[in-house]
Amino acid sequence: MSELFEPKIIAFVCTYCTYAGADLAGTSRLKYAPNVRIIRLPCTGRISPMFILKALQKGADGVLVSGCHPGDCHFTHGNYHARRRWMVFRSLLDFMGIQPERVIFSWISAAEGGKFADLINTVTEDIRKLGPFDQYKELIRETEAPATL
Amino acid sequence: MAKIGVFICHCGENIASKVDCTKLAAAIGEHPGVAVSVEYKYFCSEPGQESVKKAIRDNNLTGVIIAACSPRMHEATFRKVCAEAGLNPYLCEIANIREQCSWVHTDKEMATEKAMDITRSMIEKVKRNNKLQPIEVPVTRRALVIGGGIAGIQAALDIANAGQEVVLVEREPSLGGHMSQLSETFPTLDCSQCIMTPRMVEAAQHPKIRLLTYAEVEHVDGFIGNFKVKIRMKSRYVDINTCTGCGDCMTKCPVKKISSEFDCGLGKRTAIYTPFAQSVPNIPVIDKASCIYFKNGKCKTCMKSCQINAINFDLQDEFIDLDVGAIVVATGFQVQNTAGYGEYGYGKYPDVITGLQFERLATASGPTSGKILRPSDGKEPETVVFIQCAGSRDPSKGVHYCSKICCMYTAKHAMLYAHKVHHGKTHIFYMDIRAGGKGYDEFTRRAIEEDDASYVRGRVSKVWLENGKLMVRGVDTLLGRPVTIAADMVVLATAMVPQPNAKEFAKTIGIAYDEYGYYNEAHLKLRPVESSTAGVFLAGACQSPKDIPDSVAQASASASKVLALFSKEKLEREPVVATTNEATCAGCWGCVLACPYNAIEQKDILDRSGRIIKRVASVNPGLCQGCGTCVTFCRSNSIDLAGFTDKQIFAEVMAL
Amino acid sequence: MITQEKYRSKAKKLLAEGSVKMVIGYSPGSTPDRRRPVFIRSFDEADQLVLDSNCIANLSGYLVSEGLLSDEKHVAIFLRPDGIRSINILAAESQLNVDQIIIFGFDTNGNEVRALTGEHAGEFSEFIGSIKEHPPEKSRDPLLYQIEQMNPQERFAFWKDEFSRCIKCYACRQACPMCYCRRCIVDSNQPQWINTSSHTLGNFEWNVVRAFHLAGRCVGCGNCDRACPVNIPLRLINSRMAEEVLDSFDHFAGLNPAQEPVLASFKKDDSETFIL
Amino acid sequence: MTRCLFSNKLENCVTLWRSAGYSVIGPVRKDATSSYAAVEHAADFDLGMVLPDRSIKELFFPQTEPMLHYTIKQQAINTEEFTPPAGKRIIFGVRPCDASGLSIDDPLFGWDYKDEYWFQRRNESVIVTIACTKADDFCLCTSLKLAPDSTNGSDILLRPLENNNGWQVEELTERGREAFSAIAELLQEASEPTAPLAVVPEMFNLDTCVAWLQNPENFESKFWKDISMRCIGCGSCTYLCPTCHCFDIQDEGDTYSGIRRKNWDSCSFALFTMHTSGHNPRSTQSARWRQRIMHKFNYFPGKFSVNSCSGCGRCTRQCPVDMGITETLQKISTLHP
Repeated sequence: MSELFEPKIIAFVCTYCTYAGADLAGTSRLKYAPNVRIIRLPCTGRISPMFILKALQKGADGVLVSGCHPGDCHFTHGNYHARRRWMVFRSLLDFMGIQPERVIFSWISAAEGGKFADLINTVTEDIRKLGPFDQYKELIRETEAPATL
Repeated sequence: MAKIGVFICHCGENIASKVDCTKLAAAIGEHPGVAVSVEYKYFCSEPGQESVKKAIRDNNLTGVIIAACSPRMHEATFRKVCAEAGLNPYLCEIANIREQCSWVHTDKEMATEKAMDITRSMIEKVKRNNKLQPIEVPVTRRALVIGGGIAGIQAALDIANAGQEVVLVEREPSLGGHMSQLSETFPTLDCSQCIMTPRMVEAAQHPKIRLLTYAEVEHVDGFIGNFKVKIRMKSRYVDINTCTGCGDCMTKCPVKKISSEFDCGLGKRTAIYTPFAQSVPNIPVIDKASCIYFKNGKCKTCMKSCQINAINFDLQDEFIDLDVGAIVVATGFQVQNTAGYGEYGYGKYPDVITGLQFERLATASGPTSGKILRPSDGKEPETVVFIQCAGSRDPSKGVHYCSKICCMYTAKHAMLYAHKVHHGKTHIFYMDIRAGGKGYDEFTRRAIEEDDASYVRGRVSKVWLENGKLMVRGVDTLLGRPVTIAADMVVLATAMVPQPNAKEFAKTIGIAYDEYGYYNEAHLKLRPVESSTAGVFLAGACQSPKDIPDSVAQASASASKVLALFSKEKLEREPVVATTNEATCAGCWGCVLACPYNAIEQKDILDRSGRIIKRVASVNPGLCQGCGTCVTFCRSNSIDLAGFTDKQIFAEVMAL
Repeated sequence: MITQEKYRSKAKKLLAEGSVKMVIGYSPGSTPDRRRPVFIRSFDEADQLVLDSNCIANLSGYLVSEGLLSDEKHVAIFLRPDGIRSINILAAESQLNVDQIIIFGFDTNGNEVRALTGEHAGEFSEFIGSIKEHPPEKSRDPLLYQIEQMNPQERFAFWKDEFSRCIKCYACRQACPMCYCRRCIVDSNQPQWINTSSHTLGNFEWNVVRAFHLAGRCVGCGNCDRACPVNIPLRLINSRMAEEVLDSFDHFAGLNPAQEPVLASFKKDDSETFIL
Repeated sequence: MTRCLFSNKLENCVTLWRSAGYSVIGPVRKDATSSYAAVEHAADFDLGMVLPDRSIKELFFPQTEPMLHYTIKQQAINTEEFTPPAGKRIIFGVRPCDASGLSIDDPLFGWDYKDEYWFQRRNESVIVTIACTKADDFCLCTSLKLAPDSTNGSDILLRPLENNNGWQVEELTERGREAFSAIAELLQEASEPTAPLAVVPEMFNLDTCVAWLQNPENFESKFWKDISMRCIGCGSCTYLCPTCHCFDIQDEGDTYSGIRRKNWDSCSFALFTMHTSGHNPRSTQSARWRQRIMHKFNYFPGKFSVNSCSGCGRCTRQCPVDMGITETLQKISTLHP
């Protein structure tokens, strides 16, 4: 029996909603998979597509991006801007051959600790099924290899 | 070289039971740049805090990581600890290994792994933290209130009564707004003028209020605590300081047949006029478009009639520049133009009128001295049909929303009519009766039960004239059949819509608005009286349809926000603000568009001779709220956000 | 030839009367089928101008060369419809003032060249709107369909292969009228978001980020694609992004000089079916 | 009678070379581009093209080359160097201009510090050049005092036979002789005539150009601005050039470890000479183009007595705005020195 694949997932979240939702999951003592590493940003508007690329470069098998529900943004419309960028970036990644299942977007409010825990579990499970992102890791390995010719 | 101190908190058993803190401290001790890596039972306790301070001093630490509970718990605590130990408080970061690690995981090994990652990532961030200083913004303790209706007056009085200066600007010749046009007010049926006029006078005479009527805000610059406002004083052609308000000029004016705006066209006024008898100030203005002198260069009858020579046809508009610290926007609403409802015959049949016109008919000081008379022949109508939602909740007419006040005022109209015309009959076509509010539902019940208002649930399809009667064709959806009522008068409960120039005016003051032109609050639920721009507050129907109690409540809320702002000489703000790199900015202004707070301005870079070399974006730290939306937009990476810089986030990711 | 003569004499007239300081156009190149950009400053040089179906390059990028328009004088330029769209975007992004630009608009069909009606960018808005509504037939690259048919692994492999060739010469960026930044993000090294080395990872990051920066701004002029010395089909990525912003936000880049940049604006009811 | 290699023996050659421990490289067309790349079979060669899109230089000086690997632990940094790949190789079907390019860069890489990455590959590579019978509008070797059958930089020169069925073999160096001794059994003595060489017209008088460039007064000439106005500052000419050799050292890595790499760089880029202060001594594209021409035909020959151009014409052939060395030198040759 092969060992269970533990995917590496990096999450970028806004501090006002999703980070607070993750805290709520903690104070409610909900249990979820330990595969996600969270980076806290002030707002989804601050989350650059560049972050996603760097997460992949660090060997992430999946990336999660999450913030306040539309209309609830602490900064009134940072998340509306983010939504447009994600729409475009997501379709770009798809066109480049990066499965949309590896880059997940969600709205999680400060009250949705349960949703946060559930989502982490689902995403971890989904990415575990997809397997490691070998194709990208091959690119990373290539950068570490000596010249061939 | 960085000397980072990492303080790993057990939080009793809360962390230590799921994260092997000893192992964590040992692993973190190996991390590049870490000088101290220690664990302790409760770092938030007094001895815990002291040990952090001591470590900072003894090791000359350049940054501190507290690996403990969420930053939302104790970030402020430990920043203060750092400051007390002589370290800039912004060189402290929290690694959240409780809420987001020990509390949510069961496998100790994996939780420890995760805690290591979280801590390492924060170490790499804190290495790149900058010594930030809180931003101090001086506050000019003077408020500008725009709009002299009930909301504006209330806000102005509340602020002034607390001892702060207020400048109250009204664009019409008199204070009063829409409320001064009303007859009685629901749900108590007290006379609008009776409760309004004392407030108007109080505002005008208040030593802390500077009243500027017939004036408009031309330009607003600056930011919270420091607005610079330019106000245009429209010329009245009457010297406001000499005029005694005797009214001789109005009596003598030969142009008497101008349709009165205040009376909604039901009454007449002269070319030199005050909008209504109780105007505040009671000083007339000359309507340049109707005045014979301005048209033909001859007349000046008013000037001759004025015994104190207060009239001067050469007066010009003047401009006043003001420094204010806060702005209350209370610019109100307007009644929707009913011309869009051709089927109701408004404009075609004189006896089809709006609700506001009905108010004028019902007012004792109105054109009919309070008698309900038909505009066409001055006869008393015996059957009146009221049509609710004549505009509101009608997407086909562009108004999706409920105007909120129409159900109540229509019930009031039916009652007023019943009280004045005892044999009269009222029919009210309605979609729903929305009577939420203190005493409101009881009020509509009274209209039905005591004043015999006949409510018909359904829409009206057509109004036409037949044998001197207005035939109202509608449907009674409860009975499921069409009805036709022969009426003597039809009253339309027209929608409340934003002022015609609402959107342009929002741009002038720099606040956000919705698709209709209603001004947006910073947060619909939690910050309902603040606009999206810091230091600008909202009151009354400029934000959304409101009745008098709501408008007054919001005005007082705005006033309290202003007073809170004025309670200190300087504002202190978190230094999480964006800055631009002027050398690399390409001047595409995407950030200007993306900024929710209008905090980014265009700045000219000049050479020594004053010639513009290039234009770049520049962030006003007084306005910036630190969301970072601009940073992400910038293609050339020419904006960064203090506290969440590109370098910091990059390092956080690269440490994972 | 008729169009060429028409514009030659118009160029001469404008230069002679001093109403433009320069005409940016095409002149014969080093082989019979090559055309090279030329900058005509006096009317006696105007006979160098040629206009035929080989005039393909989008010249609008030259307008934002440092200092060219800062004297507020007028410049005339030969532009195809995509070039006019570029001008509109540059104007919307405050990189130039359209009033300073006299457009010699043209389009080709096979070997036939026809002049477009209008002189200033704003006058072409209706025409550009008609391109949005009725895109030319067969304008979609067949390779796009092929790539869409692939599964993600195959697509990734396809692009990996393409990008492995990239030599990071940045010809795509330099040839693009939209790449006017004073400092490109790839040249920003604190932090170094995009690996500058031309290993496949660095190449992948570069090309993805460039495509994202062009989303909603690319007009599909093909300058990058033609400039690429190793023939990476960059047009495919950019046209896929153009389709995306058109489908999602009804945004057709360069419709008029006042168009709001698609990624600096939003609608509250923008689609979000993909967000959990 | 001369020694000839016939095309039908080429596959056997490849097999023999490979079994003798050589890796075999040659012009290959893959996807939309052509370059010198490793092959397993003679059929993989594309010997019909004028010359590959990409020059031979990347086989000796790759576009990105890892130099060392570093790791950081606490305050200590450990490094470990990469060495260039070892192993003999035969590069077959090289164009004379590409081979010349290698010999042009030899003194540069060996001048003060001997670049081990370059020389190890040079010492282990056998350059088997085929003289050109075809040229296109962009070829300009003759203008650079080279020819379609120049032997600079080559270990073997092959002259195509008239019937296009093989080549006359001319062994130029010991390394070449050694490589061809491995296939001696496949070579035949024959007296077939060779095909006529490609005709490459001379486009300008190089001496006139060099004289103009050497005149200090011309450094500030308006000519530079006029000729380079349409230059968009991309690096394709420098990156495709067989002799351009500028590089940059980059560290790529994270908190814990990283790699120092040697990457191509280009004098066409504004960033190339940008100072940390923001000042750029070559602030305009015309200054950058002038530098490229001056470097190739004035400074480089001043130091190494050879022009830094072998006349392959790739700069013009691939230029997105149809510029290049040919046009510039043609125009200079018409100017007064």
